Amino acid sequence: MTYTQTRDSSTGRRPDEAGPDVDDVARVLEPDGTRVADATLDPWIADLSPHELRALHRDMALTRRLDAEGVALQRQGQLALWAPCRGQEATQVGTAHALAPGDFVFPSYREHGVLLGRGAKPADYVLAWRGEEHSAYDHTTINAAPPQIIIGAQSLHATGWAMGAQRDGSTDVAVAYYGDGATSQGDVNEAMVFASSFRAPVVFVCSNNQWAISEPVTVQAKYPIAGRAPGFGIPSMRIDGNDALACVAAMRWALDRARRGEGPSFIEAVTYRMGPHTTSDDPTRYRDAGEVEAWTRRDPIARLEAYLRAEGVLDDSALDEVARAADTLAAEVRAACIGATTREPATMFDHVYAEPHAGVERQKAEYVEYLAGFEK
Amino acid sequence: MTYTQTRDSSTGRRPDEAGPDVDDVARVLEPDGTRVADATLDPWIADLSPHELRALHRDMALTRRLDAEGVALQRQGQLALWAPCRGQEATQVGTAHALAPGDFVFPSYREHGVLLGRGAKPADYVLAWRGEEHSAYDHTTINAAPPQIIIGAQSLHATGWAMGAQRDGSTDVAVAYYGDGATSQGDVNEAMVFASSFRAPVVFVCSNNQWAISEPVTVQAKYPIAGRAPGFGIPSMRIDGNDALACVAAMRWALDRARRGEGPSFIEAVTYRMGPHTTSDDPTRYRDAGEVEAWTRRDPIARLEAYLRAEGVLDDSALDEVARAADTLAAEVRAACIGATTREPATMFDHVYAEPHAGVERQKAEYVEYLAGFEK
Amino acid sequence: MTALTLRAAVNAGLARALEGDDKVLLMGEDIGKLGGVFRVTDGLQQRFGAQRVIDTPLAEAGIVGTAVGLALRGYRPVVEIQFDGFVYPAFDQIVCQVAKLHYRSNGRIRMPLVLRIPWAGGVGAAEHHSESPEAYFVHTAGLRVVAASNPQDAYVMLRQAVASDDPVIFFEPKRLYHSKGEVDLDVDLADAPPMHLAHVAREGTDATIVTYGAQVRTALDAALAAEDEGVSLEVIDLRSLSPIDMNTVAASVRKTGRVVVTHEAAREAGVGAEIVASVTEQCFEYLEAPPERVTGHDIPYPPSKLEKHHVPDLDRILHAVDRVLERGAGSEVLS
Amino acid sequence: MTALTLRAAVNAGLARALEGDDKVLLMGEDIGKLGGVFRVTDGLQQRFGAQRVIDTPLAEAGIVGTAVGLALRGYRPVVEIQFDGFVYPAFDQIVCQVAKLHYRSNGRIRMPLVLRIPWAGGVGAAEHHSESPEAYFVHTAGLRVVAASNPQDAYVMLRQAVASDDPVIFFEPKRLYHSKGEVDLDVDLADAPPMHLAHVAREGTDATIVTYGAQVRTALDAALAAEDEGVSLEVIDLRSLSPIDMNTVAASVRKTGRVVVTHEAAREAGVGAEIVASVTEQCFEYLEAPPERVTGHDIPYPPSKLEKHHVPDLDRILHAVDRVLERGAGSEVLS
Ligand SMILES: Cc1ncc(C[n+]2csc(CCOP(=O)(O)OP(=O)(O)O)c2C)c(N)n1
Ligand SMILES: Cc1ncc(C[n+]2csc(CCOP(=O)(O)OP(=O)(O)O)c2C)c(N)n1
Ligand SMILES: [Mg+2]
Ligand SMILES: [Mg+2]
Repeated sequence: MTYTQTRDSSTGRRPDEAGPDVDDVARVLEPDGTRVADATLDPWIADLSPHELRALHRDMALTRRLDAEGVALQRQGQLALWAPCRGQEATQVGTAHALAPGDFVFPSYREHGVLLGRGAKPADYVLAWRGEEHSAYDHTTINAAPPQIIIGAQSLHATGWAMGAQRDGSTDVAVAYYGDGATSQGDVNEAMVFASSFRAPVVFVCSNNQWAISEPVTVQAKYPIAGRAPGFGIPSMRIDGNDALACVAAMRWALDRARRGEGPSFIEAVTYRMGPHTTSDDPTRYRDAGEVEAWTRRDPIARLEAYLRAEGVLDDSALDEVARAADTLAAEVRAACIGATTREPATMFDHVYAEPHAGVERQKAEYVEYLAGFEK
Repeated sequence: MTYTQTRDSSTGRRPDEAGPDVDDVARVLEPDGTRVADATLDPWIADLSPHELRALHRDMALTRRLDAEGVALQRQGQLALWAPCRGQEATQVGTAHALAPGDFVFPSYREHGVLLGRGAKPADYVLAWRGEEHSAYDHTTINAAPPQIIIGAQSLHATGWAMGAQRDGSTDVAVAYYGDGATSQGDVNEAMVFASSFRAPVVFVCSNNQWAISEPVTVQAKYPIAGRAPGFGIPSMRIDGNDALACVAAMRWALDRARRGEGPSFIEAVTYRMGPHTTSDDPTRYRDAGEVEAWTRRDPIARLEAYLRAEGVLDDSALDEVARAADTLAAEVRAACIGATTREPATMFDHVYAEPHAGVERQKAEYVEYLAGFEK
Repeated sequence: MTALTLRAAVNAGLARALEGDDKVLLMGEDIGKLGGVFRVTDGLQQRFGAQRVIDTPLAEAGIVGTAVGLALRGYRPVVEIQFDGFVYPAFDQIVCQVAKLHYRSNGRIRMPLVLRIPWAGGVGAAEHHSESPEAYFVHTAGLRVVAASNPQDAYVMLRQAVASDDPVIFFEPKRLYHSKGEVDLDVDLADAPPMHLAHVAREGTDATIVTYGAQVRTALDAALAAEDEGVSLEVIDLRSLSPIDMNTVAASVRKTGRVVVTHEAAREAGVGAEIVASVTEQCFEYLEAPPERVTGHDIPYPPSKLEKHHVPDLDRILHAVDRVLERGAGSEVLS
Repeated sequence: MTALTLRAAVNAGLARALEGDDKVLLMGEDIGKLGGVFRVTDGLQQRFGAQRVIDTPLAEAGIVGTAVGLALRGYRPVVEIQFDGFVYPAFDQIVCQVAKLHYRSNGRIRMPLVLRIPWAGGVGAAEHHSESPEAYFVHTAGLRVVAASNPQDAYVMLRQAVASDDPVIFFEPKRLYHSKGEVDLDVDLADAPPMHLAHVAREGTDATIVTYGAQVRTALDAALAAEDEGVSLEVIDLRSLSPIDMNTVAASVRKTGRVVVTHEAAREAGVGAEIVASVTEQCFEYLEAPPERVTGHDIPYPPSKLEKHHVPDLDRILHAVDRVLERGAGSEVLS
């Protein structure tokens, strides 16, 4: 029995150094917003109401505005750093929209749209990037773990959480979000092993935004990333991550499998990081303007907008309202950021341990006393 | 584009909790020694001469005898531990026979037949198990790295070595040997990522002996392990690991790909660990006698012997000669073991560093002086 | 009271923890049907089921990482790392996640996770099976680290570790697994000495030996031998390595004025360095001789035939006692 | 002599190493076209090609593990770990393989591997980007550990590290990347002080400050401030943390009788503990006051807005100097 290299199933072509074809994806919206049929995806979004469609669009627009505000705040010295998500709104918001309240997400640092979808408050987006906190929000109110910086580590946390949900007999699902670069990490692969072995109700969402800082995805994978999961016994979909409807559909498919006890699923959302890796990064050093330009024509928001306008679901006044809401959110985020005060230094000794710890308490007392010495 | 779960390609059956079918493998020798055709494997072994076939059989018989001696020496208190390889001789010897002298193997602790195939000396098998050395042999004389105990770690070493061979413009190939359990480790998956990304001339040989200590392979993988590599862009074969000819053939296929610059390959050799995990293990605690019994009927040596006898390549006198050679090897191993002397304690401070290190030298001097104090 | 081996004491502690709280889970390689390679979890899967006593895939980062997720979902995972030397693949998850999630989340997330590690050498094992990695964890803020030296402590401290809302690295000295001691299985945890306190295992007046784990036994043997020579040694079993109960240590050193620290781990930046540094800082005026460290050498663990020269024994401890007592050549305890 | 930043000095050292030996390779994440997130490898891929300056997949165990294999094949890989906090996924490969293969093979295998780590805090970075993991490696036999504190050392020690047949963990203080100093690019390595020797960065008579990395700068600033108060501080830049050049440290302490050790890493079982313990053991009769440690607290690295309270600064060092000088409330250096 011989297994051969993954082939691009639609074309039969063997991927080469150029990397997998970004158009070899499942989608229901063409880049220009034309609705096309996809037998796998369509059933999952047949019931989407105009209200839901507008909410999806609105959250994407809000995410973009929020992201722009993050960049601006960093440029103005209000944030130490920001990781822009421009271009990835459909993946983030689309998948988040499919979730139930009891589901729990394990995001990376770039998933602003996921947090928005989960109901984050304005301060939640910025306090960590400002350096005030390691993690700003209460994980229990938005059912989201602190954003993970150690690439791929959260894939295991999600799998473990899912094993717990399974033991509780609940239908809650865990979702791990990570990038294309993360797929090279041992943790991400071990997560597939554990998830498969225990049939854990977890969804792996890989936002393949074509870049891991300066490394093109071909450094990690010359073949479609979605082709890996099946080898671990995990069905996967490779979707157009700039097609919000495809993202909702794929996520519903995966969540449904999980809730029915079928175990893990894997979604590769093919998208693009339009901005720099972070505000510290200079992408002109490693990628062509032409590439960025080409992806502009696949913009996820313009695409959904075109479709919804054509369908009569969205009009100018609705768009104005969205723009106003976006500005309001941005203003709130800005206010939460600029208004943030830095904690008392002594608080840095808190929560090292949940229970009393003589060593930390002594160091805290000593440091407080030391600081008091300056006030004399 | 949707990827579905790996299916057993020959039967179309979706593997279930029972695990992948051990007979869904490529083979050219039936368990009873009947030669069957396999279009993929046959070309690679068409040229095997009677002389080579006898050498293959002989090395397998020697491996078995050597292994029995290891167990006996442990029972007699001459070795601290031994990891038996009985049942896995075809995988180990068959793959090793396909190697060129310049190739370099990265074995785990159980690959006695691979070491034999590489030309190990009697002492090479036992000094580490006796506790005299961490690694007994000179890696340069048999082109084998020290046996690896950290599960899976050597897969990365092999990949790196292969990247070096590639840079040297040589046709040398690296081979990593590991077990079914090892496939769950992050390292083993990262090795596939690196090997694929750099098209490194490395062969991964997974001896799926159905068990990782007490854990059946289904804890690691409910689907054929060979199904994983293709997702990483690495072609793989799932072969009958108790069919020595299939092992030679698969290995030649993989080595040839590597030498032609086609990059890595993966071989899952489906075999069985007939003995305990190590001499410290008691497999009756976790597996049925019936299972072991069933695998007895797939014995790799009996199988090859039956075939070679039927072909007229092996007769009683040749077998007698092999038995004598095996006894000689066993006696040499025993002598090397029993005759071993423990190094001077002070040597334990040597080779911590390759260059002078004041700290270790001071500790050595102090300890030597301390020991001298007892002699007064 | 029941006479139990240390191994059986841990087993009993695990059983009690599983009985007492549905959220307690065991995870590890071969801990199910086999009962672990040391049989510490013997019978537990049979009794509590495969959903609570979980044979995991062979991947330590995976085990610890999924345990983190289970803790986030409200479980209290007790992980077995098969041998000391196999904890390193999980190091990233331990240092960056287990140790830091409580802090990262400003106390909102709790990590009540226990990592049980069969630990250290002296059992004739192969490479990587005799490691003493405790200093790595002691140096990592956010972790608690404890080491049992006898069956009673193993039983009580294991239960305390499971009950703790902090992550605990729980070291079980392999070479004491078979040693027996009296265990009070019905001990009230509230009455038992808390896990973070050291224990004066033997009182003495001439010098203090500070140690933990299997070395406590060796130190007590040394104290017994010294007694024959008229030297009275106090032996402190640290029990907890993070935090270290310096009050107990300092009180002893202030009394004896002399201190020997012994452990099996390497010397350089080991736990012994911390003890000597802290003792010096806190008991400077009381010290009558420079402290001594008797440790494993700064070498990788040697082949087992040589390990008796690596793991500090009674003679090496007494040799150091001689030095802190500044005894001349004619009057060694050692002789 | 040329004025270079520490970053440019490392870049120059790498270029020289690549020029001098075909077997030298660079490996890491984003080190190619981008030149690394700190631009330390700027221009090197363009100059030496992608076969020698290798952008690797995003997996630290993979990078170090393949570097081990390359070393086995005769190469001398110089690995960049992107930030201090991302070295942990490679910990198993470092501790069990890089550190032990020479020993395991009885000296037959050499591991001439350098792990460059942009290191420590004070730059306003996010979590995991300001770690000081050096003690883990110092405690690991088989590794050499060095830390540069200025451009000249960075250049020379990097080249010495690449030339060494032992594995070297090479720490580059991030907050000094942009600080300039004179570098002799044509230095003869044979004439340069060997990497394992400490350097008396400033002579003094009243107390010794022992430190390394970016803290050397802070200690020198403290010494300057103390001078104004008539206090003469000797500052020792350890440079090498494994081995530690205790001869230089002890000679200084025997002279001054007082010692303050400072580093950014956590205190418990840190490098400072080793220094204090060794000083006490070796200079007991010379010590006129208990040694002091001024370190990062035993907490995870705090959010960056609070880091100035975590990384020891001039004031905290001088405060400790006051204590070792046993100066009364009226006469603090600090005032
Ligand atoms: C273990 C680890 N190694 C390295 C890094 C540094 N790093 C931060 S983001 C990043 C690239 C991640 O790429 P990808 O997974 O594709 O996610 P993206 O940033 O594109 O969303 C790297 C290398 C890290 N955070 N953690
Ligand atoms: C990192 C690590 N974890 C755990 C172990 C303990 N251990 C030794 S062998 C083994 C099972 C290995 O199974 P497999 O990979 O199938 O190889 P086999 O022993 O069957 O040849 C385990 C868990 C180890 N050696 N290294
Ligand atoms: Mg990416
Ligand atoms: Mg196996």
